[in-house]
Amino acid sequence: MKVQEFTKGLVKKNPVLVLALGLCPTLAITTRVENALGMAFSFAFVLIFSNLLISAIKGFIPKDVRIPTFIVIIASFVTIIDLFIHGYSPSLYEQLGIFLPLITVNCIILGRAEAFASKRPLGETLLDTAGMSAGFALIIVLISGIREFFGTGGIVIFGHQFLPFILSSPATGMILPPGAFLVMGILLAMLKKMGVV
Amino acid sequence: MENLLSIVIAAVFINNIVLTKFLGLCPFFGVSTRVRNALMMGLAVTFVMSCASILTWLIYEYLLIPFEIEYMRIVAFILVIASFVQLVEIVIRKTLPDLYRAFGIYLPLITTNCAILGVTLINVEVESYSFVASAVNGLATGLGFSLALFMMAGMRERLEISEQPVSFRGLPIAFITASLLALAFQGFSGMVE
Amino acid sequence: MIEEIAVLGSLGFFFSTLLVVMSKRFAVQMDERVERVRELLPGASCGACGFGGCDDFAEALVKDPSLLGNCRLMGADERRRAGALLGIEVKETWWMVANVRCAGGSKVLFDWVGEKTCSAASSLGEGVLACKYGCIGLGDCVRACPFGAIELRGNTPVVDEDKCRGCGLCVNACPRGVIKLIPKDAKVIIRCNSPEPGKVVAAACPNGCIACKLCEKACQVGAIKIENNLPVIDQSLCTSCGACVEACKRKVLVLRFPKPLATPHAS
Amino acid sequence: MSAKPVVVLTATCLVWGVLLGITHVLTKDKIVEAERAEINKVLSEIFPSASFVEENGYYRCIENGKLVGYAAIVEGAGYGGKMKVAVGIYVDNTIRGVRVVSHSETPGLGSRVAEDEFLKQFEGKTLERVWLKSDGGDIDAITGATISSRAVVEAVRKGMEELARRFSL
Repeated sequence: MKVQEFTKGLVKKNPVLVLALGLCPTLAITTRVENALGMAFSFAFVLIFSNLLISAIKGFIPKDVRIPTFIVIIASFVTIIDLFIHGYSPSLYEQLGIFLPLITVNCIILGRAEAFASKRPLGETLLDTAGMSAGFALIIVLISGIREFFGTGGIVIFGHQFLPFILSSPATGMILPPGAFLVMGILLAMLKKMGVV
Repeated sequence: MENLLSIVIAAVFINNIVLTKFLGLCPFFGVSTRVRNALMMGLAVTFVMSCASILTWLIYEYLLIPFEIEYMRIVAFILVIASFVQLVEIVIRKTLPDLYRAFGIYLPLITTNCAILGVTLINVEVESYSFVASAVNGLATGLGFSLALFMMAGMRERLEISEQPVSFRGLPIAFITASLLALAFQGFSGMVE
Repeated sequence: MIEEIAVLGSLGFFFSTLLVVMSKRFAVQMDERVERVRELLPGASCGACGFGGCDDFAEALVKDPSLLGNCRLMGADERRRAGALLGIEVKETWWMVANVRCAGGSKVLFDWVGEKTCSAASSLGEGVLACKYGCIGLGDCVRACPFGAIELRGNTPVVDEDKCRGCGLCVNACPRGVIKLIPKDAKVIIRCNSPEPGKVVAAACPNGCIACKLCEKACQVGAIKIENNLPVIDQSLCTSCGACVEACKRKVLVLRFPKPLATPHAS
Repeated sequence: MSAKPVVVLTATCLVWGVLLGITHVLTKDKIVEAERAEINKVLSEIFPSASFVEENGYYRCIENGKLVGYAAIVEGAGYGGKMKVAVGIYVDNTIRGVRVVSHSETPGLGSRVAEDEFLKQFEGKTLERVWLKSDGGDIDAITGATISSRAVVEAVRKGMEELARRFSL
């Protein structure tokens, strides 16, 4: 049963595709694969540590202040990662922009904290959050790959070229909001057709 | 001081928080199946957004800046928003029970609504508005959110009873509708200086 | 360094005291019996009990326990536990279940390309079918049922009687009144909804009742009468012998329990 | 009135206040350093071998000991939102170079104002010539992105006026 806790986050209970959570960052920062990697890393850091802490001290939190306490813990982890990214890679900080602080209210984190971490033991929470962040990372890298390739013609990660610029006039619409919704819609439909979702 | 009208038009149409800034998508897709629910959610979000904008601006101006701990804005703002939403829920449940029953279930949802924290951060950080401007921006963004939610709900109700491929039913078709809506709203961009 | 602690600490302290004080001052005296009763209710808020959902119904129940019978959706033991909680003795009542009074098969006048709902299809002129009272089969009843008790087979709805709780939402959803609630122990049911005279029904649909009165003659106990061109069955007289079902050439009548049922003792 | 909730939330806030304070101290100078590095990178594109002395937001550019020019980073309002432009001028108030530091213009359209081909036109111009061709100046806007082009022009003008006033050129 233990491993299943991890793998369910990847596909069967993928936070974005199945639970339809965390849509805001998924659509907003997936204009470049580099951003997606940065977001995936910081998201995983916050999700795993905050849920672990919540699961550890879930016994002591009285009902009246449950949500404010959870949120202070999550927000503090986000502030820590925010400061570190601001200090160590300003370009990524510029790209992620407002969506870095918004990890605090990312529906997945508080959702998992409320639904899972505040009820289940530490070990399971670790597996669950690791699975969830892996699932989240998987989907946002996939979407940003599609959008960047079609939107700018090629994929550039940390400076070096992955796919050659074969598209002479790229569909810049892909990088704009309508393109984001469209890619997500078609992707969900395909996955539904393949019976994955 | 930014002229207020241009803020309102910008917040509702041009950079509509849902369709161009991608904030508040989880409730946007979750609640937009019924027009009645959408209106209720829109009202609740507009109310909380305006109050939150005022509260957070005051805290930023008179607590964070004097102590030079602006970086703490995330923790301070979200603590204020979460407590404020919980307070509203407690007060409404006692004083207006039927209003509470009408949109009670949406209140806890609002705390995790990215749009609320998003607006408060935009007010103080990205746009650095004055007090009145950020209050007006909070209200206008709430109206923008409700407008997008309302239109989406109208369309999705019609979609439910129209013919569409099986694999597109539900969320996929909702996303494609949202993409068309975003395309339409993009026509507004560049309208205000 | 101290500023962070001071500001965050004071914010936390201020809001937590505010929350505790407010939750005390604005505590809603929920009668805990209402809450316990609410848990026993199915929670579908279908409105069949005549209240605005299970929350209203729970509050009303605590004030007047005899309303318990109104809720058809409760399981037998939940009803007994709720009765015990409210201090009344619970009588088991036979339930109602939905019955689709149309076998389909009416000629189709035109191909409907508009919105796929029965109410839309039946609003244009006299509706899509030659028979003005027949089921259109676009599933308004299926969408209305909170328990998924009705499915469309071909384009005629079929009721799954275990899931059906007789809440009546499908009856209101059907624009042509094809669905009626019948007692669960009804022995013979009819599958036509058209009060038109025989000639009109014969022209429109092969399975419709043309009021030929064969069933009336076949029944020894006189349990079946033709009223308004449709058979009406008195379920208490009927011994479910099936004579009328054989007599009917158009298979309008259906025997629900082929082997004769011991007369039900309404305890 | 049970004080447990009050204690718990305040304690959490205090604990996290301490932890955040520590992280802030650790990263504070790193952030300032990173920001200065960003600015130096941009300005050195305009004055390749100069060093920069900051005077509350405005920079003197010194090349091997000699004052060569001034530079400033100005904020403008583009088509998609805020835009930061760096302006470098010689001592004689003619433009040495212009760079777009950050912008949120529509990719593929407005974003072309950040390319050299558009920015090259500013070099060597004086304040009076810095207008769009359609407004009587020497800068021709990028087709289809007039709002973005005008935003850059206005930002450059604002920068030059500020520098002129501050260093009384």
